[in-house]
Amino acid sequence: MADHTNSVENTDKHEFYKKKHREQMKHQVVTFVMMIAFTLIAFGLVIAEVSAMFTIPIILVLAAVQVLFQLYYFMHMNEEGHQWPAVMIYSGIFAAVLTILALTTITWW
Amino acid sequence: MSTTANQKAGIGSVLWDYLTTVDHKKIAILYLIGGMFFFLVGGLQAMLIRIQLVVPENEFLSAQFYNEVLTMHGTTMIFLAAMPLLFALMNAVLPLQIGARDVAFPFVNALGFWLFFFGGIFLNISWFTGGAPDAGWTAYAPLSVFSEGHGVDYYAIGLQISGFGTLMAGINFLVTVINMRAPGMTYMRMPLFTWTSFIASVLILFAFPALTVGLFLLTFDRLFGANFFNPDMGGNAIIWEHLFWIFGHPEVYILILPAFGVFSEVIPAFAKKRLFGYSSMVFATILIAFLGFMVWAHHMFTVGLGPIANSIFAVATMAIAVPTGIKIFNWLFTLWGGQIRMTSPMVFALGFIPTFTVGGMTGVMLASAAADFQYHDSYFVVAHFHYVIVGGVVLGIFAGLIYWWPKMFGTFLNEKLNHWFFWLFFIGFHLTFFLQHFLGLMGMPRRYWTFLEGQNLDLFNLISTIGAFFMAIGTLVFLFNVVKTQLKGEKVSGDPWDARTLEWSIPSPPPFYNFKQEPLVRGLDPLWIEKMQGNGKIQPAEPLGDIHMPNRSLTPFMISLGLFIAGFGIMYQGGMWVLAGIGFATTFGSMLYRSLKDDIGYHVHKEELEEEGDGSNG
Amino acid sequence: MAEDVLKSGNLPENPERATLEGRNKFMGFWFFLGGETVLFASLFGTYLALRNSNAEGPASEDIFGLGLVFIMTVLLLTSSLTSVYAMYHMKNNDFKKMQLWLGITVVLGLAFLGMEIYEFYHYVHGYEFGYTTSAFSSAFYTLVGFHGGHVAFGLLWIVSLMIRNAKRGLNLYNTPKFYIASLYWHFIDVVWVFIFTVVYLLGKVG
Amino acid sequence: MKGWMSRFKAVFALTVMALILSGCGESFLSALQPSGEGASMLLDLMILSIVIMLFVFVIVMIIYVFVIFKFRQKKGQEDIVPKQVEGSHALETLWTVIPIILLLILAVPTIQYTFALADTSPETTEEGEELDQIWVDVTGSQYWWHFEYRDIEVTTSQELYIPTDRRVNLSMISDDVIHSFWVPTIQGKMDVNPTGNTNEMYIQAEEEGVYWGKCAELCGPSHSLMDFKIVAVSPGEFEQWVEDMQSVSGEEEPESETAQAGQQVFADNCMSCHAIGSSPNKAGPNLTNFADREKLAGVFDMNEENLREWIATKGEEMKPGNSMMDAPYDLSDEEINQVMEYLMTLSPSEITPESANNGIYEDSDLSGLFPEESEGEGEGNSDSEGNGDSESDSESGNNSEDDSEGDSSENSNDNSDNNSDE
Repeated sequence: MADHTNSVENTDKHEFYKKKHREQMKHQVVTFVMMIAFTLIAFGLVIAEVSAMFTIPIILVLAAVQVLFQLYYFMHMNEEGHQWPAVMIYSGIFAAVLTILALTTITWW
Repeated sequence: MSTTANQKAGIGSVLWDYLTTVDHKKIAILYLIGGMFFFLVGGLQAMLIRIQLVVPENEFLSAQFYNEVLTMHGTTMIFLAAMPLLFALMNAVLPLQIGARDVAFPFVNALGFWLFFFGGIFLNISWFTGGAPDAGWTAYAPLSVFSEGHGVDYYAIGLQISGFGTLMAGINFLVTVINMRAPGMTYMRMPLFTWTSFIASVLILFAFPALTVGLFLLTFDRLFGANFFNPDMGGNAIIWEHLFWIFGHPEVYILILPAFGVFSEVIPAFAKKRLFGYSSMVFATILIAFLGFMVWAHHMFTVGLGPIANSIFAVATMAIAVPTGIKIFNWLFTLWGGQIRMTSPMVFALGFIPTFTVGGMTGVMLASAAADFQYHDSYFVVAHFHYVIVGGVVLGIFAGLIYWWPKMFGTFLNEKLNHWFFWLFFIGFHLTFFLQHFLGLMGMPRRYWTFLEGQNLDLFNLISTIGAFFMAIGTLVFLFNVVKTQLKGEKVSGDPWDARTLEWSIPSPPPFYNFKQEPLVRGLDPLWIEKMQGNGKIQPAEPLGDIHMPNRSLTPFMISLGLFIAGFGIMYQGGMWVLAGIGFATTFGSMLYRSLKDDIGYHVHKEELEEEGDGSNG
Repeated sequence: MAEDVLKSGNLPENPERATLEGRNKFMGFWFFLGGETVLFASLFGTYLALRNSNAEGPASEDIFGLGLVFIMTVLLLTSSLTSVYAMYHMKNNDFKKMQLWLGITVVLGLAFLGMEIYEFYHYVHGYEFGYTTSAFSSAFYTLVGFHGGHVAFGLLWIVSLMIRNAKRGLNLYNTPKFYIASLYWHFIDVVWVFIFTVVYLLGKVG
Repeated sequence: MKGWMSRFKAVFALTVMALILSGCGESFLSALQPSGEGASMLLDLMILSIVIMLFVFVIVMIIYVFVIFKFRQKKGQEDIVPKQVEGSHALETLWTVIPIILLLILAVPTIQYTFALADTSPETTEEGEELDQIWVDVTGSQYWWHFEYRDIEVTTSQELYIPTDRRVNLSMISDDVIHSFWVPTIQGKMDVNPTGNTNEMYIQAEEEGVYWGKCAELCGPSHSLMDFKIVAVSPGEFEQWVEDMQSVSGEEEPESETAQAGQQVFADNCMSCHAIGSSPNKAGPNLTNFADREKLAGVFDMNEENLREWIATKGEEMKPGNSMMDAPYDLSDEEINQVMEYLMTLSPSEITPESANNGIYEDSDLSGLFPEESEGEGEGNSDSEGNGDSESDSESGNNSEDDSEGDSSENSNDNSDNNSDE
C-alpha cells in the first residue's frame, strides 16, 4: 500500500500523459456532440408528434445510451480501477429497475 | 498530539474523549451503549405489550397508548437496538479482522453514530410531547397520514436522521473492506463475519434510499400538504407499502447476515475446526442478498396485487430457503468431527441453530402465497419474525458480544452467569413465541390491543406472557454480569478463547493504532495457521515505521446536533421555524468547517512505538 | 506522508487516486452514487405511479413547455462537458484552466437553476399548479425539486472548493475533492437525462 | 420402494397433523377448523408445507443432536486437533438439490391455489350451466363493515348473510384507512384499500353457521374491536331473508308508543349517519336488522346495558376513536330509552343468526333473486357476467381511468347502483 507521493519527474512520461489526456478529451467532445444530437432527436420526435408507440421506446433508449455515455466517458468508468464502481452502479441500476417496474405495474389495479 | 495511554481521567475528559473520538473501537463502545439502552427501552415496551395481553379484555393500557407502545417497540428494536448493536460488533471487529489500522472514513464513522444517536433520541422525545407514533413500525399510509398529533412526524424525521447515519456507516464499511485489507488478506481469506458485514453494507447502500424517499413523502404529506398517499387527491397508499418493503425486506437481511457471520466465527472457534464449505458460505451470503432484493412483495400478498405478482414473489421467496439451508448444514458439518467446547458464545450459537431453523420453516410456509392469506398479519407472523430476529439476530448479537467482549474491553464476562442468561432467555423465548404460531392460526390478528373472551385464546396468551418475564429476567442477569465484570476489571490476554482470526493476534483491548506493523496474512484463519505452522504470532508485512492517525473532531457531533434541532423546527413550524434555521445553520456550518479545514491527521512515531512492547497478543 | 499531500507541484497520473485517502474517497463516492440511483428510482417510480392522478388539477400535457426544458437540458449537458474539461486540466496539473472551466460549469449550473425556479414560478402562478394541487403535482415538484436541490448543493460544493483552494493550487489532498465533486456533477446530469425524458417528453406523449 | 415409503409417511404425517391442528381454537374462528371452500384449500396447503418443513427440521435435529453429543470435547482431549475439513462438494450439492426439489413440490400447489383463490368468475353446475353470482360491495370503515348486495337492493352492516350453496363474491374498498377482511374459518384475508384499488375475492361456506370475521390490518385504536360476522344460512332461508330485507322502507311504524317516540328521536338525531332499509353507504352502520344482530358494534353482547352505554357515551370507552364520538346529538335518558326500544323493534326477518345454527335446511336455487333469469338463461347470465367484466377491466390496471376518477371509491358504488337500476 505504498503511496506514490513522489511526483513524476520524467518529462517524457509527462508528455505521454498529456497526449493521452488530449486523446481522451477528443472522445469526450465527440460524446458530447452525440448526446446533444440524441437530445435533439428525442425532442424532435415528441414535437413532431410521431406515434407514441414508436416514440416512447425510442426516447427511453436514447436516454439509456446517454447515461452510458456519461458513465463511461464523462465519469471515466471505461478506465481501469473502476470494477467496484461498476459493480455498485449496476447493482444500483438493478435495484432501481425493480423499484420502477413495481411502482409502475402493481400500484394500481 | 499522540495521546497513547488511557490514563485514569475525570468524567469531563472521558466525555470529551467520546464526543470527539474517531477511533472505530471507541465508536463501537458508543454504539454498544446506545444500542443496549434502546434495547432495554424496547424490551420494556415488549413487557407492557405482554402484560396488556395476559388476560382477555384487559384494561392495563388504553387503546391509543397500546398502539404507541407497539409501534415504538418495533421501531426501537429494529432501528435503534438491533442495527446499532450490530454496528458495534462491526466497528469493534471488522477492521481488526482484515488487519486494518482504521476504517476508511473515521470521521464519517463518528458521524454515522451521532446521526443514529440523535435520530433515536428525537424519536423517543415524542413520548414527552403529546404521544409517540401510533401507526405501527410499518407506518402504513394513509393511517400514518391521518394519525393525529405529531407522533408520526417524530417517526418520519427521527428515522430519517438515523437512516442517514446508517447509510454512511454502510458506505464506510464497504470501502474499508475493499481498500484497507492487510497484505495477503484476499477476499477469499476474509473471515465470514467480515464477508457478511460487507454484504449487509451493500444491502444498506441500496435499501436505505428507498426508505429515505418513503419517509420524505410521508413527511411532505403530513407537514406540507402533499398528496402522495391521500386517496381524495389521487394519491395511492400502495406506493408507501412498496417503498417501505423495498427497504424493509432487505433490512431483514441487513440484520440477519452479520448475525450469520458471528455464528460462522463462533462455531469454528469452539469446534476447533475451520468453517465447513467456506466458499459456499460466501456464495450463499451473496445469493441471499441478491434474492433478498426481489422478494419484498411477499409482505404484500394480501394487498391485492393479483395472482401473477403473488406467484412470482412467492417462488422468489422460497428460493431464499436454499442458500439459507446451505448455511445451516455447513454449520452442522463444521461441528461434525470437531472438539466442541460449551463456552457461552458457543451455547448461544447452538441455541440459534434449531430456533432459526424453525424461523426458516415458517418463513417458507409464509412464502406460500395462498397460505399466507391465513398467516398474514396474524400472530403467526409475529411468531415467525421473532423466531428469526430474536432467535437469529439477538442470539447472534449476544453470542458476538460475549465472544468479543474480551477484545473490546480487555475483561472477561462471567461464564456461569452467561449460561444462566442463555437458559433463562432461551426458554423464555420459546415459551413466549412458540405458541403464538397457533394463536395466529386460531384467529388472533396481530397488533390487537385486546382480545375478547370466549375465543379460546386465553391460555396461550398467558403462557406467552410468562415466557416474556423469563426473557426479561435473563436480560437483567446479563446486565448484572456486565456491571460486575467491569467493576472487577480483571485483565485478560489477547487470545483468551484460543481462537483463529486476526483480531486475536493483538492485545486486548487493542492499542489505538490496532496493529503496530501491518500483519502478513498467509491464509484463511491466519492466527490458526501461525499457531499450527509457526510460533503462534502473525508475521509483520512491513518494518516498524510511523503510523498515520486521524485527528479527533467534534464536527460529527455538531452536524448531527444541527439536524436534531432542525427536526423540531420543521415539525412544529410557525414560530419554531427559527429552530430549523439554527439547526441547518449548525449542520451546514459544521460541514463547511470540515471541508475548509485541512485535516490530514498526525503520526505516531516509530520511537514511541518501540517503547510499547512487540504488539502481539502475549 | 501526511504533510506532503499539501504540497503542490508535479502530480502523478490519476492524482485523485494516488493516496489511500483519495482512493477511499473515490470508491466511497461511487458507492454513494449507486445508492443515489435507488433514491432517484424511488422518486421516479412514485412519479410514474401518480403522473395521471391530477385530481382535476392541470395535467402534464396542459402545462409542460418543451422549449424551456430543451434549453435547460443543453445547459446542463454543456456544464457536464465543461466539468470534464476542468478534470482534463486537473490531470494536466493546470490549476488556472481548471478553475476557469469549473467557473463556467458553475455559471451554466446557475443558469439552469434559475430557469428551473422560473419554471416552477410559472406553473404555480400561471396554471395554479401548486405543490398541494394533486398527487401528480406533489410527485412532480418532489422529483424535479430533489434534482434541483442536488444541483444547488453541487454548485455550493464546487464554489466552496474553488474558493478554498484558489491560492494554493493542486495537490494530492484536494485533487480527490475536485474529482468527486465533478463525479457528482455528472451524476446530476444523468438524473436530468431521465427527468427530461420521463417527466417532460413522456408527459407530452402521454 | 423409497417413493412408496415416503408417500406412506406423508399420508400418515398428514393425518396426524390434521388431528393435532384441529384441536386448536374455536370452530367459528380457527383457521385450523375450516368451514369454507377457501379455508379448506388453504389448510391443505398449510399442512403440505408443514409436513415438508417438518421433514427438513427432523433431519436438521438428528444431525444436530448427534453432533453435540458425539463431538463434545471431553476431559483430557484439550490438545487434540481435529482434521481441518475444507468442505465436500458431494454433500454441499446434496443439500442444495434436495431443498430445491422440496420447494418445487410446495411451489406448484402454491401457484395453483393462488390463482384458484383469485378466480371470481361464475361457478358452473355439473351440467356446465353458469350459476347466478351474488356480488356484495364491501366497505370497511373505522371500525365497522358495510355490505351492499349488488342488484338486489339489500344493504346491511356488521353481519353478512350468505347462502351455503354457492360462492359469494366480494368487491371491497375502504372509506378511510387500510383494513383487512378476514374470516379464518371461511377464507384467507384480503386487504381493503382506500385508493381506488378495489379488491375482489369470493367466500363460500360449506355449512350453516355464524363465522367470526376480523380486521387484520392496523387501522387505529379500535382495530382489535372491528369484528364482524358471516351468517351462513341455507339457500331457502337466504332467499327469505333477502325478501324480508327488501320490504323494509324505514317508514314502518312500530307498535308500542315508546318505540314510536323513539322513531321520531331517531329520525331527528341519527338519520344523518344511519339508515334503515336499503340505502347507499352512510357515515354509520345500516341498522335495518339491528335487533337481529348477534353482537352490538361487532363485539359487545347485545343487551340493554351495553346498548344504553353505547348511545349515552357514543361508545367512547367501548370503542375508542370511533367516529360516532363526533356525532353532535345530546339525548336525555328518556329519549335514550325510546330510541333503544325503537331499535329493538328493527327485526324485519325471521331469519337471524339463530337460523344458521338451528339445523333446518331449506333448499332453493335463488332464482327468485334474479328476476331477469326468467326472461332467458343466456341473457341473465351475460348480465351477471357483465358485472364481473366491468370489475376485471379496472383490475387489468387501466391507470388513466382509475386516476381520473380520483374518488373512485364512490364511483364504484355509483356503478353498482346504476346496474341495479337497469
